[in-house]
Amino acid sequence: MNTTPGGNAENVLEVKDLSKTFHVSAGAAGTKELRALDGINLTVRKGETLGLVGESGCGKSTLARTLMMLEQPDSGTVRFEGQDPFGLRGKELLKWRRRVQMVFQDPFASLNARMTAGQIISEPFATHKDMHRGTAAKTKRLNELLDLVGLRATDASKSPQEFSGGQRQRIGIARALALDPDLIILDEPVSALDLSVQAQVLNLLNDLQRELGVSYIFISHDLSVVRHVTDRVAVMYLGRIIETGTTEQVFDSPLHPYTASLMSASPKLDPAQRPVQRIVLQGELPSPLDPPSGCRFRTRCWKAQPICSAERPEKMTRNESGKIVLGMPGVGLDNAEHLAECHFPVSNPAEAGLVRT
Amino acid sequence: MLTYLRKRIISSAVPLLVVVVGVFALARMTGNPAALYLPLNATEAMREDFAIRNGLDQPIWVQMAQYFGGVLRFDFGTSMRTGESAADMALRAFPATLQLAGTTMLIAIVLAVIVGSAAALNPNGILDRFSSFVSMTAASIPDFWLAIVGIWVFAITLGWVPTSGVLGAAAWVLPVATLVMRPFGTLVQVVRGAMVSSLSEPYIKLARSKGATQYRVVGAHALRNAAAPGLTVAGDLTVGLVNGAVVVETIFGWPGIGKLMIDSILQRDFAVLQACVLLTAIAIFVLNILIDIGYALLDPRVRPSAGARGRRKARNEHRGQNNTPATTGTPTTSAPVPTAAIDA
Amino acid sequence: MTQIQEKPATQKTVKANATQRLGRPSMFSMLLRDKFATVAAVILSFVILLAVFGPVLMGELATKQNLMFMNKEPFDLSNGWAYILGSDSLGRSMLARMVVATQTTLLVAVPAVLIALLIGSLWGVWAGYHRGRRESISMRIADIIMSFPSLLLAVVVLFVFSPSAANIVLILAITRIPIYMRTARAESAELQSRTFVDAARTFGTKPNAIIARHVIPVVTPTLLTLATLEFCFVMLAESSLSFLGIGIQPPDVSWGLMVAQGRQYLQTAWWLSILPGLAIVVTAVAANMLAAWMRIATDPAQRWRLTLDKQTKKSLTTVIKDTK
Amino acid sequence: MMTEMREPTADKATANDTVLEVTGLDVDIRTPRGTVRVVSQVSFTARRGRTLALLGESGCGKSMTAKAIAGLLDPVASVSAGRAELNGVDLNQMTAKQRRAVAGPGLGIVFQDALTALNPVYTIGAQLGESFRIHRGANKKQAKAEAIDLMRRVGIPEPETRVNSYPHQFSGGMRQRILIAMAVALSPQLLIADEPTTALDVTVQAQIMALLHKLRTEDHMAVVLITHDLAVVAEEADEVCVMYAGNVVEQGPVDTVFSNPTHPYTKGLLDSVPSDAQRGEGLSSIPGSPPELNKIPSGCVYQERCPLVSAICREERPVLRETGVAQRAACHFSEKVSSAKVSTELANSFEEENR
Repeated sequence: MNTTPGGNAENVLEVKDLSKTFHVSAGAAGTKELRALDGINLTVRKGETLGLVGESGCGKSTLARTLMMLEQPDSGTVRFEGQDPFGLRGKELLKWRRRVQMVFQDPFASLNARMTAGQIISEPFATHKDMHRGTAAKTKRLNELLDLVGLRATDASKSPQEFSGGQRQRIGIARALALDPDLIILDEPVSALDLSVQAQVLNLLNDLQRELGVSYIFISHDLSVVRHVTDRVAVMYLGRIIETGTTEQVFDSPLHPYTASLMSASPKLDPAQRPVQRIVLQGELPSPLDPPSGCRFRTRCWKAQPICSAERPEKMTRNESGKIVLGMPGVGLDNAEHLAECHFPVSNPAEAGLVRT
Repeated sequence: MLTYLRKRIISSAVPLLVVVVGVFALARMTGNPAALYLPLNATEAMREDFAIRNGLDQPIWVQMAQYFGGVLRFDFGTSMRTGESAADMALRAFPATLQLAGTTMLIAIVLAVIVGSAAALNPNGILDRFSSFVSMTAASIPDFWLAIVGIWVFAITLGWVPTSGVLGAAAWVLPVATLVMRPFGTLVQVVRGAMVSSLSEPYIKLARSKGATQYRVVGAHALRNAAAPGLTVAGDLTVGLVNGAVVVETIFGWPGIGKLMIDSILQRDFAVLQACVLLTAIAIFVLNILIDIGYALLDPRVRPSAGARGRRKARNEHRGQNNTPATTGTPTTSAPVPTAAIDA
Repeated sequence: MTQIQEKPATQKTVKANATQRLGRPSMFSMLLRDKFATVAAVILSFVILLAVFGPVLMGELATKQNLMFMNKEPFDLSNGWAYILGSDSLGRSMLARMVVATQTTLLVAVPAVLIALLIGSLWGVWAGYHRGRRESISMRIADIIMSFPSLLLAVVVLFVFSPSAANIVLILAITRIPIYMRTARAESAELQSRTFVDAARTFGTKPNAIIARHVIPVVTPTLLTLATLEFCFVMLAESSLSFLGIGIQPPDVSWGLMVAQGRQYLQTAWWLSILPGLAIVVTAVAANMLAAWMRIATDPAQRWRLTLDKQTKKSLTTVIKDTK
Repeated sequence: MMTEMREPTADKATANDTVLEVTGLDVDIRTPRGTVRVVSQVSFTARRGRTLALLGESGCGKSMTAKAIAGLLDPVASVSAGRAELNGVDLNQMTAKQRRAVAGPGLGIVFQDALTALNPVYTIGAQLGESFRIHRGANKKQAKAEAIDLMRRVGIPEPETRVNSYPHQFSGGMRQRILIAMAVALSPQLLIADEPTTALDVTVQAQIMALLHKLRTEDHMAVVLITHDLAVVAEEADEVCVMYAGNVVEQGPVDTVFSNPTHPYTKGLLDSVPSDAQRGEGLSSIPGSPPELNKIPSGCVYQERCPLVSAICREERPVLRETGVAQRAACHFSEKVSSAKVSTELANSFEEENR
């Protein structure tokens, strides 16, 4: 499935060089710059689930909030089915809002305890009055949504405290579906849930995608969940996307050393999947207030060379025969599926001790 | 630390200036005080002369410029009533109020910390009920009525203490007792609340896991964390104390700055009024700075290295938490039973 | 063996829980549960009735001077029910004057609290929600007002603009606005960062709609509780002003004024000061207790305490006792 | 930088290296609505140099069990039955003074969320040194020196300067190292780690797990690891106790239990973990959610969610009985569990019926 460069009917969302800087006051020295997003490039295809993986502080949530227009980016473009939402105002903006919705991590904090489940799910209709005119239409739609997420019509009058974590997350999902969106951003949707309930919600999300054809951006730090749910994956580190590709490519033969260390570090239930040698990164995540020059991972990378601190690495990929192809500036590599930003990428999985030979 | 101090002085100098200018303008609007000081049959000429002598004939902003010019040279103008320099009168009266307020706050803080901590340690115990009862009554009794009842009982019927004046320790008992009720009532609830919340924090479990004795857990770990919110509220209460002082000084004839201010208002003695207001405002301004420094000492998170935002955030958190006046729970339902996690 | 030790108490409260699920237990039933709050509510309603109907009933009794009855002892029925509380230095009935004073005191305290509540809360919620410069400027203004003793400010202002009831209400309201503003700001700032508010933003809800739907319902109970507490504080402030001679001016009468006038007769006629003062204290304590009850009744996390019937309350106190 | 994968210590468990013996532990919580049993008849043994995992979802009583052993229960909770013998001495019978004497030298505990577990107003040096001041009467200077050694031992860079910093000046990973340092300060025989890495990222988690492993072998401590993460148990623990609604439903060596589970709940959990095998299709999920602790049914605690439920399960609560080599489970039909791919087919039918 190749993607032709430039706007493409097949892409729900295209993000080019998106950057966002926060000004943080740091003691007496006035304010300091925190580059939360530093040139993000991202595409989401119709009906696809794109995974967004990274540790805390890498900017996943800031990216989600910016895509939902809760934060104003400094530079870069966002194309939503060819339309730039940041240029819209008033009515037009409101119309666009229906097409992208969000599900939040904490099932307890994302629902207002003083409203009933029915009111919470139909809250979006209060702002989009033209969607379902009249109470009859609203109740019909409400019952549809409750059924879609596996809740009963009688649950509408209950208040959030009377539901379990899993059920509350279903209410959050129903609210996100209320305006019939094309894209839903799932910000760590199952991280706060217990294992047994997690599986139920993941199945629900899967069924909804098959039934409604909605695309997902699935943000998570839990690699086993991402591996199970996503079609493509983007790995973030300190505000930059350092590797993207299909889930198999990124999980089984990672190009970037950081991705390799992530795959190796996470504990595995199945002994066969455990790495021969586990890569344990030294040191701590550098502070985003003054990120390392050149490649941001160089301070913790075991393959770092002087060039890594001098220049920011170009995008590169691995061609069919497994050889590393370096993208020269200007030579577009956009048609390649599996990309990473590194001067000395991981040549093959065995090198990172990933595969038990 | 210095940059932090410099910033702090600038940011609270503004309220000081506003208050002084405000009072200056307001006082001038009460019309011409000549009627008070000159005999009724004073001729027009005498009124003219009085106005010129006191510079009242100038337009208001000229008077203000003259006044503030004088202030820079520590000349606060002279009292129309006694002819003395306003600054001397204010400075002479100030120590009396300072001592009164100081002793009262000291007693209030010490008692509040002891009673508050004890109340937090055994919820619904006698001390807990006593402290919520005291803070309830303290917030409900007007201090002037309390003073009068005090005089009626202790001075008149029992005759243990003089009805007014400053001489001898006995003279201090009633004024301080009247003044201490309100700050103690509020502070004891704040300390109790802060202790209850800090005792439920995980670092208390950590301290216990190291085998620390109850004394060390409460004294070193819990109390130190409860001190910061207490300090913020103590600051606000001291400002409130000046209110109380005005009334108490009037009743007990205490030669404080509060009484001087009321007298100078009633007799429209502008210079003295402004001097008193300026002195009180400066005192409160200095007090706020001391509280901020004390706060930074107590809670390292708000130290300059934590950045101004951290500092304001931490302080607002505490102020937001504790600024509702005397939180008075009725004795029976105030017990902080932790709602069990399994509450259906 | 069954897992939980069923005690008769729990069966009864299971029924109580059932009512809870049908809809919140009515405020009234919760009021009756707490005997302190019931007493407080009765006293306050009596005071309000007195304020509304009192002056009409008393007619001119409060102002009729009767030189025969100067400084009469209270509680001696010989000279008729009008002098049950004794008489003042001009022979006027204390009972009648105190009833008329109730109206003046409430006419000052209630509007002052309402004005301060309205302005302070809306300003605080608005500042808390939008944060940034608007919040810091509003907080600086609040600090200015709070950084100066309110009584002195009132004294200065009232002296400049003759001390009429309207002026007193205005000055008392202005000096108490920061109290509501601080609480409203703190709560609104915390609420605006909550996830369910973010959710509302994602489907395009306007800030004012968010404030109305999510912030105000949460902030209102806390502010109402604060207002009841403030009513007591403002009443005390008014009586202090009257005591200092700059509050209510004769021929009007207020409890504070009566205490001031009775001061010189303390040796001979103690009741002139003590009785009106007592009226202030009783009303203030009632307001305080009602505020304490409201704090619990309006807080969903604490509300269960008020739904317990006597039986469970006994087991609650045993739970507390042996936690020591 | 690359560390060899740890093989679980397979040496035979000898009697004399039993550090902690817990038998029939019951913990009750008093609420205004009656007393609720949150831990019921829990028994296990922690041996020197080995890690025992208490595995279960939230609300299963694993943390409550740990707090009961460490004597850190909230006032409303209390141990109502059972013994917890540390080196032969029953902790539950100890007086407060004896308890304090053993807290530190005998038993250490690592909490989950380092941000709230460290006292924000004291320096790290003071808090690390506190154990030495309490138990060894060290003065301020000695305590600080000990603190610096401890910081170096757990891998905190430049300990000499950072000893005077405050908790909010450290990252999540560093704070967790400080908590671990505090727990092992007086090299206790038993270390209880309550979800030590749940709040941490994957790469930092690997560092902390490696550190815990190093310290366990160096001081040959017995470790009780509380967690809900099956993968962490698979890699770090030697034995496991699977807990559900306050009861131990299965226990035994990790490899045996995970490769051949004999309780439907363990089986259901293992199948709920998204692993490579079922990429894309639906996960076999356990229907419903854990019961609230004051509504635990009589009979088997898992009956409401179990695909094998039948009449006997509703009346009689199964007792832990031998179901494999050193493996025990509390189920009337444990032999039926390991044969079929139990949770998927029956679970779906179960879900239809209860929808």
